[in-house]
Amino acid sequence: MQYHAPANVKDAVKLMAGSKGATHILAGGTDLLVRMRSGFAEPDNIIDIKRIKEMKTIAKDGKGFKIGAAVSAAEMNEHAGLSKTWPGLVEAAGLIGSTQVQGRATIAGNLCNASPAADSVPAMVAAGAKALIRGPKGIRKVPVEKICTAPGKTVLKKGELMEAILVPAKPARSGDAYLRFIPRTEMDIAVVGVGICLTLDAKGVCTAARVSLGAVAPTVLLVNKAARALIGTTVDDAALHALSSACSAAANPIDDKRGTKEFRTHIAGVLARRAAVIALNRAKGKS
Amino acid sequence: MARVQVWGSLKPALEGADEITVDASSIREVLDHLAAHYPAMKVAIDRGVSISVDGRMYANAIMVPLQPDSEVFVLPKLVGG
Amino acid sequence: MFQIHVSTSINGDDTEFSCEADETLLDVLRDRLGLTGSKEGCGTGDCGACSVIVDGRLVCSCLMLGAEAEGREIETIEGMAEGQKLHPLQQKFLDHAALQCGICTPGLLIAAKSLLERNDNPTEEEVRYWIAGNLCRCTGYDKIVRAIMDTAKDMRKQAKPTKAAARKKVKA
Amino acid sequence: MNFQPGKDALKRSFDIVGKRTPRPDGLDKVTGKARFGADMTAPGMLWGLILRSPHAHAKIKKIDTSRAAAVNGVHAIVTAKDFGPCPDDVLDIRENVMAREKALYDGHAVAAVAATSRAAAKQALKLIEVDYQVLPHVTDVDEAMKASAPVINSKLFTKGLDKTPKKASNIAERFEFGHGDVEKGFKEADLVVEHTFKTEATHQGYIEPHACLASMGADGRGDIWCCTQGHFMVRNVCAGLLGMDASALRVTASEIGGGFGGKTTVFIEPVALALSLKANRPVKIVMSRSEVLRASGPTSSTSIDVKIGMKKDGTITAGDATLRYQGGAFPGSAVPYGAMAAFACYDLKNVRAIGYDVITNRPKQAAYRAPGAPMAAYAVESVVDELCKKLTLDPLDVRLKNCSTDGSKASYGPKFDVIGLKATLEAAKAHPHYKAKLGKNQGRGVACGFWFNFGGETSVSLTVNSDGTVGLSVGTPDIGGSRASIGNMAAEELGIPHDKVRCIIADTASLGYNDVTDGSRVTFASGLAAINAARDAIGKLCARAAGIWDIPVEAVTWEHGAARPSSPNAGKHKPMTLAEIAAQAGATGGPVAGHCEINAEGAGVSFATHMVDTEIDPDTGHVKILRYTVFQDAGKAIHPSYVEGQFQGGAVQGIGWALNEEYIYGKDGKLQNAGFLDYRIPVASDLPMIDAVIVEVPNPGHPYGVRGVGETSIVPPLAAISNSVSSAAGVRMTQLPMSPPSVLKALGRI
Repeated sequence: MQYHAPANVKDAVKLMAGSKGATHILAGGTDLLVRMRSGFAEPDNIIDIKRIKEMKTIAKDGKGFKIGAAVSAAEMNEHAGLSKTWPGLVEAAGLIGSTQVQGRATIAGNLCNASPAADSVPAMVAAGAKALIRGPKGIRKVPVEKICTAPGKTVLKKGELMEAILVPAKPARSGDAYLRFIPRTEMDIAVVGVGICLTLDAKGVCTAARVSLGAVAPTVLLVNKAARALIGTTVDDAALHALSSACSAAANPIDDKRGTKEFRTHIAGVLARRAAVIALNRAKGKS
Repeated sequence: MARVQVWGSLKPALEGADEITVDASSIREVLDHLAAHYPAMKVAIDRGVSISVDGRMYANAIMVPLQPDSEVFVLPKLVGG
Repeated sequence: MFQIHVSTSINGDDTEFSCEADETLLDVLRDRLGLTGSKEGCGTGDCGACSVIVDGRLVCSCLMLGAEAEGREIETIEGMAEGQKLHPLQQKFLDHAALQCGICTPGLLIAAKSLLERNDNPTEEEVRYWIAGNLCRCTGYDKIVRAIMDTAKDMRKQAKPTKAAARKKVKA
Repeated sequence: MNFQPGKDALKRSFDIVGKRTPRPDGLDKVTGKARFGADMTAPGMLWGLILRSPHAHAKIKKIDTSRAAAVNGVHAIVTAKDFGPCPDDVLDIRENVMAREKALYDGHAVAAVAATSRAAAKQALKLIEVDYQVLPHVTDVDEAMKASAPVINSKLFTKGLDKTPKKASNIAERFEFGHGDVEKGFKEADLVVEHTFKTEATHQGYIEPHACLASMGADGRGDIWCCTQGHFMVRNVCAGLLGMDASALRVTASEIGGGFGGKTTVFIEPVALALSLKANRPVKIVMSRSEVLRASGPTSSTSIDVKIGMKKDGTITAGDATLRYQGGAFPGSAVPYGAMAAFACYDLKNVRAIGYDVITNRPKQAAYRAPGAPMAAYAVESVVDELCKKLTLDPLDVRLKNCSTDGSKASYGPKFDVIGLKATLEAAKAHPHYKAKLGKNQGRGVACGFWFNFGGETSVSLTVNSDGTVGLSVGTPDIGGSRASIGNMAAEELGIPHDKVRCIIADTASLGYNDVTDGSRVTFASGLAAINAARDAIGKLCARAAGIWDIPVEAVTWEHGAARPSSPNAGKHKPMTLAEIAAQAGATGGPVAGHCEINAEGAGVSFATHMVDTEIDPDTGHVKILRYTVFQDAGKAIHPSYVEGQFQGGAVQGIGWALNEEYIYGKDGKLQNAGFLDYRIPVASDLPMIDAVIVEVPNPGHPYGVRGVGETSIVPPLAAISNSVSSAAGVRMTQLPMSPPSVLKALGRI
């Protein structure tokens, strides 16, 4: 196995294109090194992107943010502007693993790992984030919900690498939130995750919403039915009830060591309701 | 005469008896008596047993003296964490 | 596999080593540099026994490649005391009997150090969440949390007079 | 001047005992200097790795190691063939450390490699070709008992029945304990409650994986460095398996990163020794976490029926339990201790406990803190709680009414000596926790627990140095601070400052035999032996003083660290301190030392009462521990900090067992959660502070009144938490762990 630590994106892309055998990007490494240890991943090349300055930076991108693919969850949490604008997204990133893992794990890596239970992904989807992908043929921007095609599978082609996550500007009177359920209080993989972002008009009527579910299907879901349950309402109890049912209905989970089918289906509804209330308060400028 | 009771999985080895009295002045004499008269007990004793004499537990200690009216229990060998 | 030559700083000492590309920093510390104070409890970032500080950031050394250490500044348990003088956290762990078997102790001390460097007045809840990635099976965490809170208290006490002194300077 | 049980006065004042002194190994452990199992290396050392069965149950038809042997850097490969004939008492261990005809569980060792690097060993493992014939498997205890279950061991015929059956089965043994007539007792009851309970297997979860460094010379002599609860046990078992003389093998106990019973047997040590013998080089083996979970010694999973009858006034008229424990692929589950401990907290006229020892395709269970007792107490204390609720009686009053006291006939036969259960119940009743208000979705649970505690074979050696300091060698590995408490007892007896005594764990060549650190025996037994060794040395010190003063030794007594004439007519002599006598030791007959080799008797049983408040989230089934208080009889707390530590640690392991820890086997018989990510032990943020109340009812069997405290603390939590959750949820929980899905199901929400 060979280890490379390119100093700029161009070199990284060149390495990706030129590399033979299994080539893995090393961002935080909190998934990759675990897979290497257990023998699930046996890379021939590892490309460490943490030495690439722009990939280690959170930059203003128009009115939104460009979060470099090597930016750790801890660095996101310490970025005042990002935390103020997208608290739900930052909190979601802040739920990945332990404090130690926070110091390394990245949301781009969380996305590329393509686990349906990834904590930051439903939050990114709710926020309408896009992934900036660079390859031999240049760059393309792909909505986060379109990145994963199956557990462990993404739309990235050979030679392509994810350079950054683009988070849009947040409309006025909007709020986002992410909640996940785990058996303990820390250190577990999400049994269910719900990301919600909603926008209100001056009268407090919901004009736009995005609702995303994690760990209840092979990939993270964007649930339009659930969003429609909120749009046009003041997010009152009836709307929350409809939201809750829509999320449970959209859930198509499996039984596994982390939770049963019926448990996940039920929890999806419960968490959606709770997350919506947090997002609503944030949209109203409370909390 | 010491009153000897055999418990747990050893019970059937006593061939139905709930309690036997043994003329013994030490744990060793009790075990020798059991081994001599109850073949199944010999196997168990060789595997190791715990003995309680008047409420105090003894692990493979055979020289412990008995009082004439001592209450002796032969129990499965104990292990701990 | 050819080995990679790495120059780094460990507990303030310039250190060079060669390692395989797939070797973790923990393996390098323990097997190549003889720094066995960092422990491996799981090798998958779930127990925190291998915690070290890299460029001021708390990480699991089992989740970092040795090759990544190039040019970094690494702090391990072996560098926590200054010569004979224990770090206040080390002393408080002893005073509070915050260890039984001691296998998780180096990782917990490093994690606690990194917390108190950021926040010298953590609530009990903040302490508990910060060290949630450091498993301890002996103590039930009670005495560990008390030791960390008590250390923070002392640090604040010691911090105050210096602030006061600073204010005096301004007046003068 | 050995201690005579019961003869020594318990009411005495102490100078050091009971004080919170610094622990001797503390500094090394906070600075990273302490050397644990994996921290040792040797010149020319090889790395050993073990190949493990991917099948729950399979015939091993052929093992081809030729391609592995060809890997550059590989110096030795061993399989079952390399373990020859051995004594009967280690036959099961031989098969457990290296599978022979069959792989009996997912993770069962089938071969091992030693190579110059981990990478080379890893590569070689991949090249070992094992030809398996997969067999039907069974991992659930109730399934394994069915006549239709695949028979794991065709030579296993149930013991303990009136007639030994003709047909082999997975039921190894049947046990029965009790007295009186339970049927008659149930007739006398106003209310009889019966439930069936199930508990999943848990793991001790010590953070330090098993690790050892074995070095075997061409002269047939070897050394092992390993983390173990009993290095003398390691020596005897390994010598037995490798056909060595005990004297040819020296075992040194490293610092041990937790054991809780899981390190009272061997897994990798004989394998490393066999590899070292073949390679003629030192071999180090360190288990990975997944190996620890798949292939060390978790607890039994259990299935238990309990039936108890009670009168309206709270009097228990009869208790009956049937306990089914699976202990993995070999006989020897902890069910006898479960059956003996089940009703030990109650003074009953009519009581019966029947136990079944069952084998399954799981790793051979090892001891875990009061082995077998927590599950039994969980079932019994749950039913008692149910009876109290149905009869609207206070659960502490009912326990006070029925609890075992001094002289009670224990449910397992013998009469109790002086015991402290009642004292823990009274302390619980008087504690503010019991009166604290509870909110919505909150519940309070109480439960009691019992453990036997052991003495056992123990050797201690004490040397008086010429400068008046003392070296103390004990042979019981220190898993929780025992060097501090044992050293303090020796210092107390000698009358010198605690920091003048250095207590170490001596290797197997330097000290007489010691049983393993188990059964909460160390502070009791090694402490007792240390006190006796000190008294032995004191006798010699007094004799030296008598010689110097030229008076008969009978005329010399030892007080406050000095020899003194026992009476004025013994002559006027200035007391001589230990240091003064030690300085003249050479001139007065040579070095002074004391020692003690005993089979320690008179270990006092220990009881505890736990009280816990929980809150459940009715929408998610999540359980939060709000408040937890432990009341336990320590006899005499030698070092209160470490007694509290044992109480708190046991309680929290119980919390994990009750809420989230479990072995999850798939339909394929493979362990699904072999890592700390999904084997969920409690993390700091899951917990409140754990209040530890030390109750002291001295044990007449120890000069200072010590009782073991290590194990009892894990017996009540399962029941206390289940009782708390049951009252918060308004339904009786009958399965562990009470994970969110199971709580939500019990609430009827899914």
